[in-house]
Amino acid sequence: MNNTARIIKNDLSLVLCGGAGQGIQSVEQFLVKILAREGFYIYATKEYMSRVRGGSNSTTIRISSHPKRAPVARMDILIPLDDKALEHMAPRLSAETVVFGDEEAVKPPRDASWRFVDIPFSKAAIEIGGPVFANMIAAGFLAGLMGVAKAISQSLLETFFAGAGADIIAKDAAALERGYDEAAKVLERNIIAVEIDRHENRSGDILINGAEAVALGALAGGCDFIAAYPMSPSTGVLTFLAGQSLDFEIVVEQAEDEIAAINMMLGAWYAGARAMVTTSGGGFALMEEALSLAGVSETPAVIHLAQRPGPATGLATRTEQADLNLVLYAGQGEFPRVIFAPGTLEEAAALTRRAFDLADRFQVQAFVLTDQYFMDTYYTLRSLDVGADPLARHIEETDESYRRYRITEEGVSPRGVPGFGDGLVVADSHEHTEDGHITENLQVRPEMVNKRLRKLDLLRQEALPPLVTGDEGAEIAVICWGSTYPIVQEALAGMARPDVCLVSFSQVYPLSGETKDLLGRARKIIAVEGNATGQFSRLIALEMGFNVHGKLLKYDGLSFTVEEVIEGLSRILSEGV
Amino acid sequence: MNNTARIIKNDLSLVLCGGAGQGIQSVEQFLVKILAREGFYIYATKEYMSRVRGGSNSTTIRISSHPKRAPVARMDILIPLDDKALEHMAPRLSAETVVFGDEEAVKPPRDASWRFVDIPFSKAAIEIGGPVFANMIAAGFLAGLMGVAKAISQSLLETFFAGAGADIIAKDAAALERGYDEAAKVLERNIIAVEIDRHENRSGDILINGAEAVALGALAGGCDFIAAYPMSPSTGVLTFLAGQSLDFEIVVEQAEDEIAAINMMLGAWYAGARAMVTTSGGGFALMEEALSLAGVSETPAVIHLAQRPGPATGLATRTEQADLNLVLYAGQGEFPRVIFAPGTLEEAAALTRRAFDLADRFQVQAFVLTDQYFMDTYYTLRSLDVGADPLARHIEETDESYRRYRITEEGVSPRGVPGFGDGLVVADSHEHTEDGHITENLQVRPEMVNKRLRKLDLLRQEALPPLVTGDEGAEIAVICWGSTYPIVQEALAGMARPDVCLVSFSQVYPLSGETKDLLGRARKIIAVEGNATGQFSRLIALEMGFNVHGKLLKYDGLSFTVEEVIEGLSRILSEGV
Amino acid sequence: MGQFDAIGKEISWCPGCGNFPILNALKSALEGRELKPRDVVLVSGIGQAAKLPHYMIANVFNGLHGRSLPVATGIKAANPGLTVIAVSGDGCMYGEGGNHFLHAIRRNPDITMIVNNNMVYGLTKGQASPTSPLGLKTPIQIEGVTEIPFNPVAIAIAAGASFVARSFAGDADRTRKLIDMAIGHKGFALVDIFQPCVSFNKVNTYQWFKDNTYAIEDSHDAGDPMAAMALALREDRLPLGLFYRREGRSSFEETLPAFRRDKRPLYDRPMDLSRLRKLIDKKRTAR
Amino acid sequence: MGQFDAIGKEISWCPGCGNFPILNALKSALEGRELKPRDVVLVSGIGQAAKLPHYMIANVFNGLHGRSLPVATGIKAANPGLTVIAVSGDGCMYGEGGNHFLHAIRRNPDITMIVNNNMVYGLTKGQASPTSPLGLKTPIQIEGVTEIPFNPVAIAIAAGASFVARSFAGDADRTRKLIDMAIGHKGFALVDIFQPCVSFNKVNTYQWFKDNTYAIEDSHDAGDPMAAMALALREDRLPLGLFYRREGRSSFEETLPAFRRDKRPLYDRPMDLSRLRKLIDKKRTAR
Ligand SMILES: Cc1ncc(C[n+]2csc(CCOP(=O)(O)OP(=O)(O)O)c2C)c(N)n1
Ligand SMILES: Cc1ncc(C[n+]2csc(CCOP(=O)(O)OP(=O)(O)O)c2C)c(N)n1
Ligand code: SF4
Ligand code: SF4
Ligand SMILES: [Mg+2]
Ligand SMILES: [Mg+2]
Repeated sequence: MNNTARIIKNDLSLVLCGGAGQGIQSVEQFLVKILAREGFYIYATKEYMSRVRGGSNSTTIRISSHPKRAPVARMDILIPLDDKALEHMAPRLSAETVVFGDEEAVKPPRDASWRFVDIPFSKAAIEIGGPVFANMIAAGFLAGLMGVAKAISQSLLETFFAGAGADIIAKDAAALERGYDEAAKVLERNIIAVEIDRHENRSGDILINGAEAVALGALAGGCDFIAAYPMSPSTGVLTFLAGQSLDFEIVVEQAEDEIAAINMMLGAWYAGARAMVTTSGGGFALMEEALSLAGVSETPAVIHLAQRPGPATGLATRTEQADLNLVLYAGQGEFPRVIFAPGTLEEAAALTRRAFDLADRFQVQAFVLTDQYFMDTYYTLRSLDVGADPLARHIEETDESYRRYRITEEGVSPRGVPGFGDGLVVADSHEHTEDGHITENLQVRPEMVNKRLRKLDLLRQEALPPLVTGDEGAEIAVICWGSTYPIVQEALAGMARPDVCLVSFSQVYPLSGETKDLLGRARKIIAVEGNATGQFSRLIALEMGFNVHGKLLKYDGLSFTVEEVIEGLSRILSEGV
Repeated sequence: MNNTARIIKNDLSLVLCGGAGQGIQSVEQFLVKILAREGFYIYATKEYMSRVRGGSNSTTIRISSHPKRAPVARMDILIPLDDKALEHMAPRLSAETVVFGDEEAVKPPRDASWRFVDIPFSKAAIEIGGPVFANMIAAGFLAGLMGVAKAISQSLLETFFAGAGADIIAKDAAALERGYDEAAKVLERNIIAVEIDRHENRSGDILINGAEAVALGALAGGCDFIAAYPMSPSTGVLTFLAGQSLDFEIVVEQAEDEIAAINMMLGAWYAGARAMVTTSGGGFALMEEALSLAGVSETPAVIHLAQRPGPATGLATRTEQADLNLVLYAGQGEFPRVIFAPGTLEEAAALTRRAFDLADRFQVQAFVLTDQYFMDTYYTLRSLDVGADPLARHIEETDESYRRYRITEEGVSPRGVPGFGDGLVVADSHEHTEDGHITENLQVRPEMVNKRLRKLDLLRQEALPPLVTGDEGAEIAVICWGSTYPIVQEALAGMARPDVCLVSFSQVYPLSGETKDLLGRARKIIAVEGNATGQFSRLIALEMGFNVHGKLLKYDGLSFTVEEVIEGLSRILSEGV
Repeated sequence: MGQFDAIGKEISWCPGCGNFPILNALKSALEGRELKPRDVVLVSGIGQAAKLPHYMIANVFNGLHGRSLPVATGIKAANPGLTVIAVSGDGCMYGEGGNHFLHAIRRNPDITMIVNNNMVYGLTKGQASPTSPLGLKTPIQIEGVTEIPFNPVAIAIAAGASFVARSFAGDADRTRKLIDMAIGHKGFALVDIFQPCVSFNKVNTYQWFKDNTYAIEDSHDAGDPMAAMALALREDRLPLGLFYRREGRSSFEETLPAFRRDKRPLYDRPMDLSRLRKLIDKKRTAR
Repeated sequence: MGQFDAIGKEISWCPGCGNFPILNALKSALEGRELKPRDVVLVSGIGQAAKLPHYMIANVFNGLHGRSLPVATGIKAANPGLTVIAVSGDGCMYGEGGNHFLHAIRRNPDITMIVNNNMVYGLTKGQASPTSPLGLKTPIQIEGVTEIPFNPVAIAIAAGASFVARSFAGDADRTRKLIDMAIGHKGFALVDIFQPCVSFNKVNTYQWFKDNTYAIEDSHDAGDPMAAMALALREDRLPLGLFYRREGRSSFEETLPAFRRDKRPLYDRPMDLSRLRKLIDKKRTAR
């Protein structure tokens, strides 16, 4: 145990751990808000069990003077809130960690290799009015440690608890105060010193999580209809849009099951809405037949799928990237689709918007593939681009000669909607004639198949290229997709290997033609993926003809940490790939 | 038009065409039975519309002195039964075709390039007692043409219509007789001569279609439970097993939907049954979540999927091979599976049996992937192997220490069933501990993932290699899978290209290691597939690293014909691939 | 020749099929209501009955087996001005689609659900359907149906449907009239129509339906759920007519905030980016 | 300490959750029937209620959200000697699983269906379930539920269920007794149990259920479907007890030819290849 002051410079990793219902989330939200206002860069993510009370959940908050957007294993400060927290966090505890906790509640071991500092969170809470106030003591304590002026915290407290009774607010204020007092003592005792530059002009950043970013992107895409069946970790998008349904006049419907949800969405698009569903792998598996219906009937569709570990129910509140194949090959028969996998919150908004646009323009099914880690991660952003102009609606007024599936060179037929014009809009699940009626004419069949498949070429032309971090001509290319992007990026930054560049994909299908050039330059390709079989590596091999020489895979239900990626890549690199 | 006698030697292609409800099927069944008894090799296949009455359907029967197991475009004889038949068959009519029909009913054009011979099927039927008897006149006519002794036809007639009223039987007999008379006249007029060697010892061959072959294979696999929801073209398997349910004591249940069907199957396997479902692409799409449940809970499953053209409803009664990807990647999350795609009826039986065996031994999900063409095709077989010994049931009596998911080196845990022994059998859809209980222990997670994935190695070791027809060392390898095998085989036999061999796959996943050697020898690979995107070619590229240089694809709803394959391969070969 | 008539269309039903008179009844009900084909959307699933929309002039969404109701709901919620009619078979609506039936009733969108109930799976050639009578032998139910027939009328009433009626295809006038009333009803309206299948159901023939049905007495109070239920549970003879109607309940679309201030269909609304920018600004952490 | 008690198991329900008394009632009903854990299979879906089997000693199949009934049916049909109990939440059984509910009733397998009905989606944190009361506000139903609550008891009776009961988790004795009767009933038996969710349903609390339920009078004739229906449709106060029971109907397994001559479970039967060879010989075309 090390008793000299621990000095933390410019990048603090702070962890709160306790049971569901213990109020970690309030501490987190309070802190994150106030620290963002102070001008720090803030990043937070959490991991939690599939239960409503108890268990062990944790939140990791990074407070930094430069943007950090990835989870680290390292804990500079840990606040355990109950007696299971230390065991739960054991794999991440190190000699560097300073643990602040209520000795009686937390029961730290005597022989720990890390420093434990007794702060009477629980005892003091009971004095104030009950155990529930422990979390505001912790909030005050941490705000104090970070040097936030007490008055600022107090004023946030009032807006934070607006609506609560005066008595509750008074007690929370007392708890906050008490936290500040404890912080002052700790600072006095020179146990820890936190030195992180503030950026005055950053106060005013946008603070959102992945679910909000997708939902805001949907609004930017003109979403006016969402049907869904709740399923972790995808429900946040539904909840957010439900919350906006009055202001934005969105039709929000919780369906009886996923099959109903997607069929409602298709009905809505058919009638001219811009609709989406949000689900996870198991829910999406149920939607596949209707995806195929969207394919044959050329009904646009936007599907947000937040991945979690499978098979089946798997780990309901954990993360994984193992539903890429599911989405790539979903639905009987053959038809094109487009799949985005945002790596950053900015991308999540922009790509969800783009999903609406492509679905509408090409009458295809567009996926936004995220995961639990991404949904539950938030950080500060300077701005969020929602497009300069509203997206056009790609429908046209019909006349009597209208034929829904007119064969055109590029494969897209003008889309009419019922009631808009004199034409009739006939959409069909069977193979059909140009006017949408069921046919068994076997000459028409291949023409219609080809028409539908031609749209894949259009999607290919519009495909977004991967992003390169580092030297484009580097010998070794590390590839990743979706939510792992900022994690691998920070890891590579930490590794200082000029011979390695990162090629990260936020569009995973169809792949941009530029991929070939970008990866063609590398002598070796290493993939980082959150699954057990390297699904994206296989796609790269299949679509681009490149072999992936090394794979860093993770499938224990947690996202990668920066340290894990550094360690894993170093190992692979040292093995000469 | 050619008026000299048309002489058909050893390989006759006979086509019947008419509306649904016109009794083509009776003629076909009658003829096929009687001709098989006569010692001919018989092959028959049909194409039909998705309706119960009317439309235009046709059956092609090949009668030969050597085994033929593939459809030909060529029609030596066409019997049109209504005025739409000639138009329907127009693409296959040629100067070689002799058309026998009732001039008034069929309305042949005056300027046809083929020979039309007026046979008063309809008129004579009305004289006998009504239009329904036309089909028995046609049957008698054809039996007469083929030189079947009248007495033999008459005796079959009685067993064929056993149960019908005496009056009906008498009229059918008269119709048969009338057909023989007409045949005698035609032979007298020297319009046609059919010279096909009979093989006395072949009389007694087994005559079954694809649906029956799968169902018999299921029985050979010990199937004692089937749950299904009707869906063309997969229903034949359900119907056959339902017909046997009393004799074989099979639980047969028509479920309310496909989701119920597969969940019932899983319940049944859990309790110790050997169960299956039968469905088509759209029905299977609905089953995917439960497939994933089977994967995580390591519940065996046998799934027969008869493909039809998609997307969605597509062409309900037509054929395609476009659900390979669907099956390969079905279900959220990652877990192994095995996929068979029989090319012959013998293989259908053997591989369905094998599907039960592997599902049971390795607690995996085994697929038998067929298609409408295969289901509706029948021919004569000398024998059908159902195994020398009954398959063992891979369950064990449990004791109190029993843990359903005990981690073993090879990945397979001993399987107990409830009520058999003192142990408790706990199956779970979540990630679980060895004893089957829900867990959020993130150390257990990867162990269980790895355990499940290890079973893929076992499946790989047991994988059946592809079959090679022709010279193993040939420069050019043509590859095909599933039902196309006999078609491509006959085509290649007709092409006389010693530099080309056929490598046909009846197991499509996982691929046998021998594939690499077999395909490695070829300079060029050409694939023949019944889909638009070359799904199997992509799998070969992905799994084996071979490029497929040329593809012959068909997706108009019909199976390939021998002529089409010859023409297509010749074109590809002449283009230097 | 009405505006909903598709002239010269080849119809693939069997001659004598009970679907023909239902098609006619639907067309004449629509004519009678003076609707235009462009304002009507017919939604169907898969089956013989589900082909019906292809034989009319109207907007059509012919979707998946069992899934017509959610599609119809989505259409209605995106454009409440359309007249939306879901029409399909008994297997489609009560078998594969049973869950949507239950929940569409709860949701109460202003759509009409027409079920051509032939008590058999027609298109797939004669397997039992949920409404098949006990004992019906089929190639799958070789010893006859043993599962209790699905009683759509009773279940709809129990589930709280706001309009529940039953007709018989052989009774053209009643069928037209009930369809007309159902379209006129605000909210979810079920019209279950006995439909002889001449090819696969040799038990429930035209004659059988004539012999086993009767018109609900004028004295029946369609506002009384228990009276409606008593009729619905009758098994000796099957009542035809309006079993139950409850007026005044808000339709699904009426409960949607999206149409509270603005009655335009969703496709006809401009996108407002400034509203979105304001929302994003609310996510700023500035003091 | 009974044989069904899992000692030392960590239970992940919230303190005070209505699932605890239901777990106890089920265990004591099983003890009371002198069943052995090895002969009992608990089948569940996904949700808070669906975790229940993990907290007992018995055979367990914890499957997918909404799909416990078909799994239970498959188990029972493969081994009719097992006591099969499906237990899950209201969302699982009546939402995602609604179609199986309807058709399991028609099929009538001898299984017990227990629904821990908390009128909310617990595990996914508080969205409305099919049984949520009108007006309940949730993060999704922000203006309150507008869809008519699903009435499982009325629908089960309308669908022809052979045993329909309702209890309240706060009434331990009744719950145990009704579960016991349901297990004893030959055929499909529904026990819907009002279960307070202390975390997400602040309307339907223990107190609310106490105030709004009452025990069905002894005078009620549970053999009379119309009387049962009248109780089921009551909305002012919700009756608890046995609504309806019909005895004497064959269970699904009893109708299966597979068990007519041979009572052994399927796993215990040898395979007979000679029978198959004979069948194949029938397909020979020899004269
Ligand atoms: C998911 C799915 N399952 C099965 C089918 C096959 N199928 C088509 S129609 C039909 C049943 C038709 O019965 P019904 O709905 O009563 O209509 P009918 O033909 O009797 O009018 C079935 C099972 C399908 N198309 N899709
Ligand atoms: C196919 C599928 N859709 C959605 C979910 C997510 N999910 C899990 S539990 C649940 C609802 C739980 O509600 P209920 O069945 O009433 O059980 P409770 O938690 O209230 O006991 C949902 C929607 C899932 N696991 N699977
Ligand atoms: S099979 Fe039956 S329902 Fe279908 S068209 Fe023929 S008569 Fe009508
Ligand atoms: S959330 Fe509700 S149902 Fe779930 S455990 Fe807590 S109290 Fe029980
Ligand atoms: Mg029907
Ligand atoms: Mg619930």
